[in-house]
Amino acid sequence: MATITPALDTHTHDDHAHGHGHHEQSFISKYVFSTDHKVIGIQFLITTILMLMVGGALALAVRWQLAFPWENMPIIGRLFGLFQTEGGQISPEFYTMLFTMHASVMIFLVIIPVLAGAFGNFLIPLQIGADDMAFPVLNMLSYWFMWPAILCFGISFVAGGATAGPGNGWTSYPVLSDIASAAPGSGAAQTWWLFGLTLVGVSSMMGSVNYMTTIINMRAPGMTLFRMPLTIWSMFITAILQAFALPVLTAAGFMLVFDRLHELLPTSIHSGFFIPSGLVVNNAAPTVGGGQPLLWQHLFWFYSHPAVYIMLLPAMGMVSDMLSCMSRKPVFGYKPMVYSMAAIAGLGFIVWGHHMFTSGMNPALGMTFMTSTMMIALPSAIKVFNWIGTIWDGNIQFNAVFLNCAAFVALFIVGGLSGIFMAAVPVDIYFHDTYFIVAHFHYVLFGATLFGVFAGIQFWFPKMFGRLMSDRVQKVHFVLTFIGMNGTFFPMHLLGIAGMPRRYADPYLHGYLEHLLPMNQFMTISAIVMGCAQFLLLGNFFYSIFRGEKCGRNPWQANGLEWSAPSPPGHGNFDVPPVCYRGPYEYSSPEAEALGQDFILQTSPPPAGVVRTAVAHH
Amino acid sequence: MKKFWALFFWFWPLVALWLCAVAPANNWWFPSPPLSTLGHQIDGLFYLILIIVTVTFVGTQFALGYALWKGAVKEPSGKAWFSHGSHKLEIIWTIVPAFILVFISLTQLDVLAEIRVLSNFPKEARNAPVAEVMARQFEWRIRYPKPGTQLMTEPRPGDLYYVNEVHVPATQPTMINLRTQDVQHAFFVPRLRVKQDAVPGLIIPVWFEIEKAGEYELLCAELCGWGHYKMKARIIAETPEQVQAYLARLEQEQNDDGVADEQSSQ
Amino acid sequence: MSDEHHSSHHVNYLTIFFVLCGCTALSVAFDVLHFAKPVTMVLVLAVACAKAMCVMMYFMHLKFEGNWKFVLLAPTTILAIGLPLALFPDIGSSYYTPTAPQVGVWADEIAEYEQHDAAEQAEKQ
Amino acid sequence: MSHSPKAPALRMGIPIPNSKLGMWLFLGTEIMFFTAFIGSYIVLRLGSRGWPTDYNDTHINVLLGGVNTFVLIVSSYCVVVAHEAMALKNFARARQFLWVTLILAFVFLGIKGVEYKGKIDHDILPGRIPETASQAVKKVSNQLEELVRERFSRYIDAGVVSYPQPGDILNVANLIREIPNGERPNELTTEQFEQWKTSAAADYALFLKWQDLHEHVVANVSLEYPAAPAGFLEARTKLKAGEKPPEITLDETRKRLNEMKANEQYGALVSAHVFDPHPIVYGNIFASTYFIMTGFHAIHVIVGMILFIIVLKQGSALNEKWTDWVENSGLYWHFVDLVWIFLFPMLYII
Ligand code: HEA
Ligand code: HEA
Ligand code: CUA
Ligand SMILES: [Cu+2]
Repeated sequence: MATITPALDTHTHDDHAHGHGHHEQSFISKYVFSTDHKVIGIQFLITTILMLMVGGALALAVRWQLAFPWENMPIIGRLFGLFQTEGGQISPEFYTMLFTMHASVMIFLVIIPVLAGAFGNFLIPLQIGADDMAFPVLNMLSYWFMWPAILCFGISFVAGGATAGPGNGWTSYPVLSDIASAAPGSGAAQTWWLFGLTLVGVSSMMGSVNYMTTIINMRAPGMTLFRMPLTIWSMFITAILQAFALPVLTAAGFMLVFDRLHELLPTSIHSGFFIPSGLVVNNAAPTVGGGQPLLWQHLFWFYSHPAVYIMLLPAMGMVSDMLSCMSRKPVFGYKPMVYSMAAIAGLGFIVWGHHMFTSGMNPALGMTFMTSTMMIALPSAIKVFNWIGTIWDGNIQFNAVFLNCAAFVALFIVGGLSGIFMAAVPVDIYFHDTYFIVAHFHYVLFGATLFGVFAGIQFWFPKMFGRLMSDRVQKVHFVLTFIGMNGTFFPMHLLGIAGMPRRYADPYLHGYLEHLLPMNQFMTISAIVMGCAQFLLLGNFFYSIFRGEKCGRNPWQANGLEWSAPSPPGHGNFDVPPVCYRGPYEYSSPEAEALGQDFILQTSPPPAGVVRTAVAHH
Repeated sequence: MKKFWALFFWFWPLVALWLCAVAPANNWWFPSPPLSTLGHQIDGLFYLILIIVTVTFVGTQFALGYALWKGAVKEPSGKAWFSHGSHKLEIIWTIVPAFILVFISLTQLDVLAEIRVLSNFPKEARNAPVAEVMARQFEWRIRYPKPGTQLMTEPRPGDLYYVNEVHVPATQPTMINLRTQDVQHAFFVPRLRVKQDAVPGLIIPVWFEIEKAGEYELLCAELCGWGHYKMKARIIAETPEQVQAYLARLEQEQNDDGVADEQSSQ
Repeated sequence: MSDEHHSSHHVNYLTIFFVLCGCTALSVAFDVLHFAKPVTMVLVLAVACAKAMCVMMYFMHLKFEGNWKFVLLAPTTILAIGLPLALFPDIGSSYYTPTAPQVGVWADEIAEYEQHDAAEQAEKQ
Repeated sequence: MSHSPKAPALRMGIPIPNSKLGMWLFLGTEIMFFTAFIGSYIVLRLGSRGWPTDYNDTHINVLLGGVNTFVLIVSSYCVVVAHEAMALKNFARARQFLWVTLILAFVFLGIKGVEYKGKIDHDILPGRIPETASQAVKKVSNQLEELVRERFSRYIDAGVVSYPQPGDILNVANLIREIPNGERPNELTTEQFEQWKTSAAADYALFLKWQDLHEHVVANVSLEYPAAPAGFLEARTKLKAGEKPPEITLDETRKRLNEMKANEQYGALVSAHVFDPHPIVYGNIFASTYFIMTGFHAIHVIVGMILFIIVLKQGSALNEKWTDWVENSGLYWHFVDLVWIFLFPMLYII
């Protein structure tokens, strides 16, 4: 088979059918308050890319402080200087705000919405052959609930005065986050932060019910469960995780809000779920309560551990799709891939305690959580090996999509393996809350998920806009990001081993950490390189929307249903109602060879006679 | 160019390995060898996992790079291997890691029980906590029992107080009671590999046996507000006699600037 | 397609309704009867479960639904039971510093009860 | 839709409409939402050393709860009947039963309101409940202080006395003490001034009562908390110097309060502003869980009512298009009932 360069493909229908869905719609209902899942998906995508910039800028400020403590920040410093009397200098409470908001933005406004919101929305109906989501209006609301959330997070920056943004970490442990006198950022800022969190939760909630309903009930004829692309499986499992885990966080969030009621309203009424009585915080009157702070940690991690898989599984699914396509080979072990995702989700509900190994948790619980955490590496291992098996002896297309996916696998291994150290309780006793943890989760979140997202953006870009992104620019972006990412985060493992605690505004205050300053400076420089590289992505993305090379329906010669729709698909998606005849990964199959190509669309009917059995199967 | 990419994916794990290999020599490793009995066990487990993980890392990254290499050297018209997977392989790569992981878990249990299960604490330490360490924004307040008495959960007259410096005996199991007056903190002594959160509303016993007299830095490892980074304190391990002497000195000092009649009662 | 399955399974809702009312009365009765605490607890919770089953089976038609109900409800139920169970060792059985204000009061109260009990014992003898 | 009705055999998925599937999935999430509250309640209750169950502490009325359970069950029954009627296209009957449901929902909320009022009347509100004797004494003192401040501010507002720091209660009190002996300010008529004079005497007397109590309280509290806040430091130094006013017991406070209430000058005021001291161990966490569970349940009731109101607004135009709507809001309503079925024994009986 010839190497495929993404270009105008000649195999499928022409591009003329595009216009069929054009009803006269106003600009507002078409592009702003649209109920079309594709528009909503793209809205989510663009919003999250912009939020990535915000979160990244905050990260760079964090890095600045760690490399050049208490020195005036160059450009960003002046930006933040607007809010702040110290000029460009970061004060310690400002530092706590920086990493809190960095993590909140990255997790709640970038990773979760880009995976479920952007790709989930865009891909689910297209890949299962539906004309839209089951509940389009709900879908639109799920996007428009993001903005109040962004607004609340935005207000929280300034609500507490110049330097008092929410500063309790994204984990927001009480009692620190519960009592206004505990920290400058625990007042109004924390309240707004909690509102933001709740709104993000509502948005995800609406999305997840919608995704589950759509996937269960709106598949095209012939699209049996085990003919669904792994992307769909991953979205489905992610939606289940969200549906069952998120309400618990929402409930806990309400409890925290009610604990803080007297800081919110002029009343002395407030609950005490997380406040033990008799604490004297910052010389204020002793607390009235009767609750327990560990309750929050349990409820929070009951959500937030499944959430880290919410932040990974969709990327895993998408990468499986892309690796298979770019290797022109079926996914190795499709069913094990599905089962292992399900196992990750199932086990993901019973490992949350591994974030609390040093918290004074009951040791019996500690042992249970350790064992289950170790076990969760098993399905991950299966997936890693199957990805390698998928590439093995494939006809690999070395484009940026593939490279990003390969980086996903490579970096996920690193992040996952560092998880093993932390899963072992005695070792975690040393590593907990050191930079080893920071290294771990940046490898899985940035190294794995974001690289998967970079690949996904380029892969499905043609379907979104009918044009291709420049592969060359994406390759440069890939190299710079990959090097910058490893330069920034790999040394963090060593910092962690050296015992450098996280969330420290100035670690060098402690003698045994002083000599780590040069290494931190190196990491900051790498981070800046990586940050600058993101402008390539940004530029390429927006340039290609208008100027990219035009392409047909199936530029990658892939198999999924989405590739049989026009690029971009009109309202209602498919010009020919799709019927699915086979699994999504029949690359290089004999059937395809018979047609003289190395792919065969899920919709392309088998030779007459076979049709009946294939469809009647259900 | 294709080969370049394959080499790229082979090359960076080598850099990573090299960095780890030179790290200890450059002081980018543990701040010091473990100086407590539990620390030795923890480090032992760390190195055990490190070996397993390094082997896995090298194996998987090599395999990934090799898969790329195979793809890179394939002639452009080459045909991909049409395969939906292999049952046998799936079973192998489920069972082998499963064994390894179960093995890792099992090796942890004893040490965990030793560190955290109160009934496993050395008796002499459990029966006589040397001090109460009370974390507070942003300092550590130490309370020793009045020499010759037991430490009580509630302060007693005659108890001795100090800030940011804990004197404990070396070379014998020692237990402190950890608590916090306000928000959550964590008691972290890197060289001893000790870490325990101080949770509001709980008194948590922590034990360790320091092997060598000396000074150990004590930090806070749980975000507790803007001054989290500066909860700097010291643990001073010395002979029991020296600790006694220290406490006597402390008692002296405390009574000197105390109220006169208290002094006369001594 | 929504109504085909309702008409086919006719349920006498009134019966269910009376069962539910009876159960409620039973719960209140258990409260009035003053059994030992654990007994009351088990009894009323059992009654509550029975009531819940009635509502789910008949009012919510679960009895007549396909197997999807198990797929949906089994994980939910497991999680709903598992969460409190997992919280128990930490929150439900650990406690607080003895210096927390309530603990002192509670200790006093216990002492009072004990005195009271001792006095009663003494009286009997 | 791509899977047009023409090929129903090819329809993938399960044979229930999307809306119903969506509702069931949503109910799954709701179960987890209440699990968090109920689970927290269970473990917090088990973790505490005692839980208020006495009626005098909790003001939880089993009978009211039982009636409310009954009300919800009747309403649930009405919803199924309404849905059955919808399915049989008997829309008038459906509407009747939905109306009954709606009215019962109001009844439920009304009874809930009565219960809440009982708690508010006794100040059984989270964050405000004293848990120990000394906290109860302190609360009396605080409420008296509030009352005194309120009374005193009247003099400032009316210009009877003027003082640059109206919050400085001690100095204001000195001025008020002098009113009966003082000159009449020009703005006031003699008659008015006479009234102020009498009330000044009463308010000053009340002030003295409060101040005495307060001194004892400070002594108590500062003994209890070793590192107490700034205000108490002073008291502590005094204590060290031996100036310790005697500790005051709860009974003594009760006695004083009753005396104050019996006073003919200011007794009515005190009765209106100061709750009887009533310490409840673990009262605050009890009230927190009680209000959050019943509160969120009540919010769900209101949402259900909105769903029914939307149907009922169709009036006689109600038609079979609404069958799914009624079925789904019915499911939701049964869920609300289910939650109550568990809350009732857990909160009211156990
Ligand atoms: C996408 C997000 C993501 C993912 C996928 C993971 C995956 C894993 N995580 Fe991670 N984790 C986070 C995000 C994530 N984590 C975040 C954000 C935090 C910090 C939160 C905070 O405190 O702010 C965290 C913290 C965290 C902790 C708490 C540390 C502490 O605070 O003390 C622990 C402890 O056990 C842990 C463990 C694991 C494990 C065992 C996995 C496993 O799933 C990994 C499994 C994968 C592999 C193991 C690699 C592939 C397998 C093979 C190549 C096979 C062979 C391997 C062996 C035989 C060993 N993580
Ligand atoms: C998806 C999640 C995600 C992502 C992508 C990142 C990305 C990055 N993170 Fe972060 N991080 C977290 C999630 C994430 N992080 C979490 C959860 C925490 C824990 C917080 C806590 O403790 O509570 C954390 C904490 C954290 C710390 C530890 C802080 C501390 O504990 O004291 C550090 C320190 O170096 C850091 C650095 C970085 C860097 C350099 C990047 C880089 O990858 C960023 C690269 C930059 C870009 C991608 C954007 C490019 C933009 C520009 C160049 C901006 C220019 C624009 C303007 C000036 C407007 N992160
Ligand atoms: Cu104390 Cu951090
Ligand atoms: Cu986790």
